[in-house]
Amino acid sequence: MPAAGRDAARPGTAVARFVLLRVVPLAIVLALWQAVSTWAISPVYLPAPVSIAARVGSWLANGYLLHNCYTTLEETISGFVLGVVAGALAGIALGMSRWWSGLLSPYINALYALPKVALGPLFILWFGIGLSMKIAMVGIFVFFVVFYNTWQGVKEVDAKLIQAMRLLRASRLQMVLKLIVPSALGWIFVGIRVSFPLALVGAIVGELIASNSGIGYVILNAANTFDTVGLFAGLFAVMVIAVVFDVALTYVYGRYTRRWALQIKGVTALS
Amino acid sequence: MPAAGRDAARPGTAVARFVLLRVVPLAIVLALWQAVSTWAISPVYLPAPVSIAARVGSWLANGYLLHNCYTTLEETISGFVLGVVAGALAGIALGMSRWWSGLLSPYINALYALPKVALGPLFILWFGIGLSMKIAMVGIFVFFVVFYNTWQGVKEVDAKLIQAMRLLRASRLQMVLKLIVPSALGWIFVGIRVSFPLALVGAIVGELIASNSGIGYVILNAANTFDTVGLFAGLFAVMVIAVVFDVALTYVYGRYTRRWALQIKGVTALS
Amino acid sequence: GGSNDESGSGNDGGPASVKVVVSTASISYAPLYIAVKQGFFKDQKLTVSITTVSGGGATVPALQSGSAQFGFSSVFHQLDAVQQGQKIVSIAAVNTGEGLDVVVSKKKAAQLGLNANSTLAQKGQALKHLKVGVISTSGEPYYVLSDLARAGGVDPSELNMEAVASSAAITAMKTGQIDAMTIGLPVTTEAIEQAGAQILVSCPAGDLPDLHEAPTETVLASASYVTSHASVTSRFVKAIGQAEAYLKANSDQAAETVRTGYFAKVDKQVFDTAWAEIANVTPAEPTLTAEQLQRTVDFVSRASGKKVKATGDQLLGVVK
Amino acid sequence: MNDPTVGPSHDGAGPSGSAVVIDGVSKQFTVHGRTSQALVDVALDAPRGEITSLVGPSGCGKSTVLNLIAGTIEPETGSVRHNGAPVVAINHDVAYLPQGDDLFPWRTVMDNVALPLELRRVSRAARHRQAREILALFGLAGRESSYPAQLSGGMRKRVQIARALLSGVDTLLMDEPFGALDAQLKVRMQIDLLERVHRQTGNTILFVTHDLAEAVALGDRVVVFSPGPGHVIHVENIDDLGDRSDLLSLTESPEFQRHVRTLWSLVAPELVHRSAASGATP
Amino acid sequence: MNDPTVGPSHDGAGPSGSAVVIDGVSKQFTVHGRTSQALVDVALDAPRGEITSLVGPSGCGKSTVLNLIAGTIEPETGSVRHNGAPVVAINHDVAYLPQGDDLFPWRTVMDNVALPLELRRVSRAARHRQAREILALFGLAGRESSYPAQLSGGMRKRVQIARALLSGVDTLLMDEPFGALDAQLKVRMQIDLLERVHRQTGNTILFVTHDLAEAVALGDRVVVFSPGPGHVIHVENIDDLGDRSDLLSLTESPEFQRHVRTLWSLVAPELVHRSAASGATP
Ligand SMILES: Nc1ncnc2c1ncn2[C@@H]1O[C@H](COP(=O)(O)OP(=O)(O)OP(=O)(O)O)[C@@H](O)[C@H]1O
Ligand SMILES: Nc1ncnc2c1ncn2[C@@H]1O[C@H](COP(=O)(O)OP(=O)(O)OP(=O)(O)O)[C@@H](O)[C@H]1O
Ligand SMILES: [Mg+2]
Ligand SMILES: [Mg+2]
Repeated sequence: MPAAGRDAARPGTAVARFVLLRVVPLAIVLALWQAVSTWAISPVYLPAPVSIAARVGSWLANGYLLHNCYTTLEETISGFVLGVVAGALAGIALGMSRWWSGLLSPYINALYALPKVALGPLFILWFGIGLSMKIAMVGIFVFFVVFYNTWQGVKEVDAKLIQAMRLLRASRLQMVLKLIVPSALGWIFVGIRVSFPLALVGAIVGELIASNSGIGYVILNAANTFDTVGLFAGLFAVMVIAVVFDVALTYVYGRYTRRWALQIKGVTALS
Repeated sequence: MPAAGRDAARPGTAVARFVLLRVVPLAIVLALWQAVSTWAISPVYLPAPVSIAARVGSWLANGYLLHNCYTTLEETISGFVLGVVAGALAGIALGMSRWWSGLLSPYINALYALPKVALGPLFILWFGIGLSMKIAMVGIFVFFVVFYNTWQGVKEVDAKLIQAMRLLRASRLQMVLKLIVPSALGWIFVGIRVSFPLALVGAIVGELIASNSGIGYVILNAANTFDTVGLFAGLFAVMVIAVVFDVALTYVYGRYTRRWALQIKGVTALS
Repeated sequence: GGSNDESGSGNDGGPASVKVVVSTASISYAPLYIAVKQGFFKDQKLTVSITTVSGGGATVPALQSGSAQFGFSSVFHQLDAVQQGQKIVSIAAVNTGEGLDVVVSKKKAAQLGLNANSTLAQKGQALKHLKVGVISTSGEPYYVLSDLARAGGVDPSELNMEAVASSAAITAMKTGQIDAMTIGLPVTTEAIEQAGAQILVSCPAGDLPDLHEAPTETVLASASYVTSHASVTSRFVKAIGQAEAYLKANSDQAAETVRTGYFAKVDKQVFDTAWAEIANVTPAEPTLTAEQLQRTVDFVSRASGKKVKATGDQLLGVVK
Repeated sequence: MNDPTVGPSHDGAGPSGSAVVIDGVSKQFTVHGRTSQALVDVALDAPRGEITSLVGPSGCGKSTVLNLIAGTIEPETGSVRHNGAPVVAINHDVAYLPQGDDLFPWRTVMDNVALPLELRRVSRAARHRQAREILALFGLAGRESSYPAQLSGGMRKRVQIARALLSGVDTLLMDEPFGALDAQLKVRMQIDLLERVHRQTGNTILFVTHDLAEAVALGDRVVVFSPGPGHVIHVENIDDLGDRSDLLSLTESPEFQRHVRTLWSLVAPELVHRSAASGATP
Repeated sequence: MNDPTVGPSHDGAGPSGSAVVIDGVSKQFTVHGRTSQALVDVALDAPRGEITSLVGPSGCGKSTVLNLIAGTIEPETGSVRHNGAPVVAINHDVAYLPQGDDLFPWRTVMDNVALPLELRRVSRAARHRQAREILALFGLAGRESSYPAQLSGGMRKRVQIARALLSGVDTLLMDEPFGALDAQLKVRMQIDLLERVHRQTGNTILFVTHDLAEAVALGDRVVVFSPGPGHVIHVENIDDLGDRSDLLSLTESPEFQRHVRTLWSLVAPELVHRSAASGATP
């Protein structure tokens, strides 16, 4: 009596699954929202999805949304890449040296805890009001999260494997490239995952400090004129960017780890 | 020829270590800063540590600082506890159910990416301008970070141990309490570590949205009256709170894990 | 959210405590600060607590949700809210005439040949060459700038505005990132003091005639609160009225009260300069009329080039 | 878990018949999209209350068979039944001692061993008493509060065995339980397994070993696997050894040595000429 | 790493003398503030180019001795010298095959085995050739692109051994290398170890085993440990066995059996009466 195959990849199943897991719940959420904003909450505070969709449509049509998304994405991606690289490097460096981590960790923590919004003037002084200021803001938002995750990831590298590498006379660079990075990848992944939306927030905070385009600018303008529909259209754009990135990232990471962990995971997963 | 003991706990060593690792570098940083703000950057942007210290002193003396710290701490801690508990629970729940995580993860991601600063009006509408609004703000800042870390932590639980628990007929609750939480503790720890400073930032953002006391209010007031020294004194208070918490948290977590992992770690640590 | 009934006890003329939100800590709201410090609220058996919120966008929901009973904010914000169907009314005038200055860096002014004798048209024309820092590129500052631009025959769409946070504006000007700014007092005053700026247009001094006698900053409340708590409302307005009268009568004393009580860290000279302008636009009494408010509405429709879907009537809350 | 529509009576073997029945089982693993056959058409019968040894070269699928019985993996074809019911999910009615380390690193030795009792909500005092007793028996008295990382390899294995023995179920799957133990300890634990676990309680035991003498000394039957892909080539019934309690003299009996020789000839034909002379380190 | 002030000549043993000299070594571990003595006053000598077997009951400190030589832990007292120099930090001049699993889970079998060459920057083609060769020898041909999680227990151990053998250093520390292998494979790999690694290259090997026959069959000397706390109770010199290359007939020689009997009497006195009859599963 063969046990039923789990999740057989029959054609049709995938479509049915997609409908069940994505289309139906989304439809329910949107319907509920429409109902709430029609009957419960004034649309000034929570506009109906229909009107947001209309606004997004018209802003897409006249190029306003894409233009501003482009600005924000440019800031976000540059700062994000910078922050991830710097955060991962710093996390690895401090994870590998107890001396440096002992020395620096309180300063890093103190800097992390600074509310960046309050540092607007310093940011302008150092980076101007243009692109570089927003990139710096994004980079700082991203840096710390990636840093702390990577740091812990390095600390959690299997001691047996460290020992094996050291006995094999691995150089520090080899240690990093061949043991620490692959081993801490799960941690770095979460650092990246958690920090991308923060990167968007960072770009928007930067735009609130000074801007003449970008999603933050769109949101600010809308908020200032009680244009809640516009505000939500801006927020919607942020959400779409974040979700697209998250789905892509999770997919890529999942594919990578599945290669060497699939069998045992598939066998004993919690669900 | 006995090898030199590493880090012998001689009396005096600890003091020397403290001076070398903490006092000297701090003195250097402060001296540099004083020099920079005296000669390089106008104190309007970066006031000298001496004047900040003087302000902190006078604000401590007249109770202004403690009063406002108390407000912010009250908001921070309440929201933090809420966010950590909710985030950890949600992370565990989604980590344990592929179905729920598949269903909910895009929505969670979308909500996470919302710039909370832009949601001020909605927050006021839902939570008023008092304590609960700030607690909600803090909770939301904390929730997501703890959530994502816990979620990944659950996914990384050793499949062999899951299998062992399942064969032993562990209930879902036992699975959570006796396997998942202890195993994902490193992840939850980083979630907590990364989110506490965010909790402070959340409280301050909440106070920027609406407040009549708190560090955010102090900062806002100082910024509005071009009182850079006051601004930095406020930032200093935030830093102190964050660093104290981080040191305490790291200490407690280190003590816990050292119990069962010390020997092998001490032996093969990277540094 | 909070509850409208928190102060219900005061509706019979008895003691009441009210929450007031201010959309920013601005000298414009001097009457409020004076009323607190001089005990005018206490005289009316009102206990007032002030909360600073982030802008007009936060004032309206605070009133709407009952978290606060009165708000000090701009009519322009109210207008936006009312057009969105919010039942928010102005019950007292706080500034009549625009309280914004447009300042320009001296260097840029010299380059453009602007001086004290330049006409409004020349100044408006100069906007074409200026990057102007504003809190927001829509709403109040936009109206002011576009009004000025029109005076100079410049199309408002040609304005080169940069949205900057008010705390960052001075730095932005100092470092040459912006050439001019129109941001609330005392930021512009501080810019003159610190960032080498000079006044281009001073609305408080009446440089923009369109805004003459038009209320710009008012006390807001939700329409329902005004009707359900007529007594508290009228006592509140009365106290504000006393404060405004006091300000007109004892300007120096009033200035000192406000400065030491709320703006102690601001440079005294800067404060005094700003104060002089604010005193200009603070009315002698808070009474508002639909006609006055209509002036503001007209100004907005002219400046924005759009038909405003609200009237002075709708903005006015009748205080008994 | 158990299929309610299929009672034990449909099994073809009575309650005192087979505890585990594997029939026509094939199992393949997919590695990089290429499937490799681990087991093909495996049939196996483990009578209730008896010890079945599984032997065969490394990689022939012994652990895979135990995994199938434990329900942690599923076969492509064929059926796996335990106590009369098909195994379709995790099988809670077996205690499984896997080949690798599966101790909980953050739990002390005591808490690792007592875990099965803890999960069954046995009182703290009672479970500690039981755990302490079995730990003493395994030479781990005084190590109750150590953590796994502080133990030697053989100690860890003993803790694992101790935990499996406290599972409180009637079928034990053990994957090379004594492989990491020194000769002396091994004999002690083998005797203990026979006595305490098997004879006193009547448990069914399936155990994998690469020590052919051990397979004969402990097993009521020895199932011999051959690789490429894994299948059963022989079942040796060990029913002529008489009393097993004296393991040491047992190994000297001619029947014992004959059995061992047969197994050697099956798993390592080229080494068979010496299996008579040695081959037994129970 | 090596102390430059202490040349090999100070060692008391010439270059063809001892590769490893341990003298007066004590080691204790602190568990919950309580220290427990793992080794006390251990002296040990591993002649260059020879195989030294370490045997003793579980927990007596065999792995600890290897760890000391590898420099992953430090003794409280006494000295550990390798190739004439004191071991004060990680000892890069040994290849260490620890008792537990230390494969890199995200690397394929090929990349795990070739790792030592990769770290020495051997070209990709050359290292793959070497790895492929040794994998084939160990019966793992065709599994090069599997990941460790996809291997059986014995396969993983073989991968680990293969990796250790590619380390390119002259001293090998092996902690129960063949414990998880079936009889046939074990003999094949033992022969291979003797031939390829030892006789052809003259490497020094220290290896831990709980199989006394294996200890005698492979070792030039067998060091016997006793627990509580760990110390050396006997060193058995195995110099009368003649040619070892025929491992199988070796075990039948009376000298071999005498050695094994001696060891049995040391590690398990109560079992000694049967050590003559069996005891050898090389
Ligand atoms: N999760 C898995 N993914 C892919 N292949 C697997 C997996 N588990 C086992 N295999 C393969 O199945 C075959 C049988 O493995 P199994 O572990 O059952 O062998 P074994 O008989 O227990 O060997 P050993 O004595 O070495 O433990 C091997 O070829 C192995 O590579
Ligand atoms: N990291 C450690 N922390 C605490 N105690 C340890 C540690 N490593 C080893 N020990 C203790 O030292 C003693 C010797 O351990 P070791 O691993 O050397 O034994 P062994 O002879 O290799 O045993 P086995 O044959 O079981 O592998 C044991 O009592 C063990 O508990
Ligand atoms: Mg196996
Ligand atoms: Mg050991």
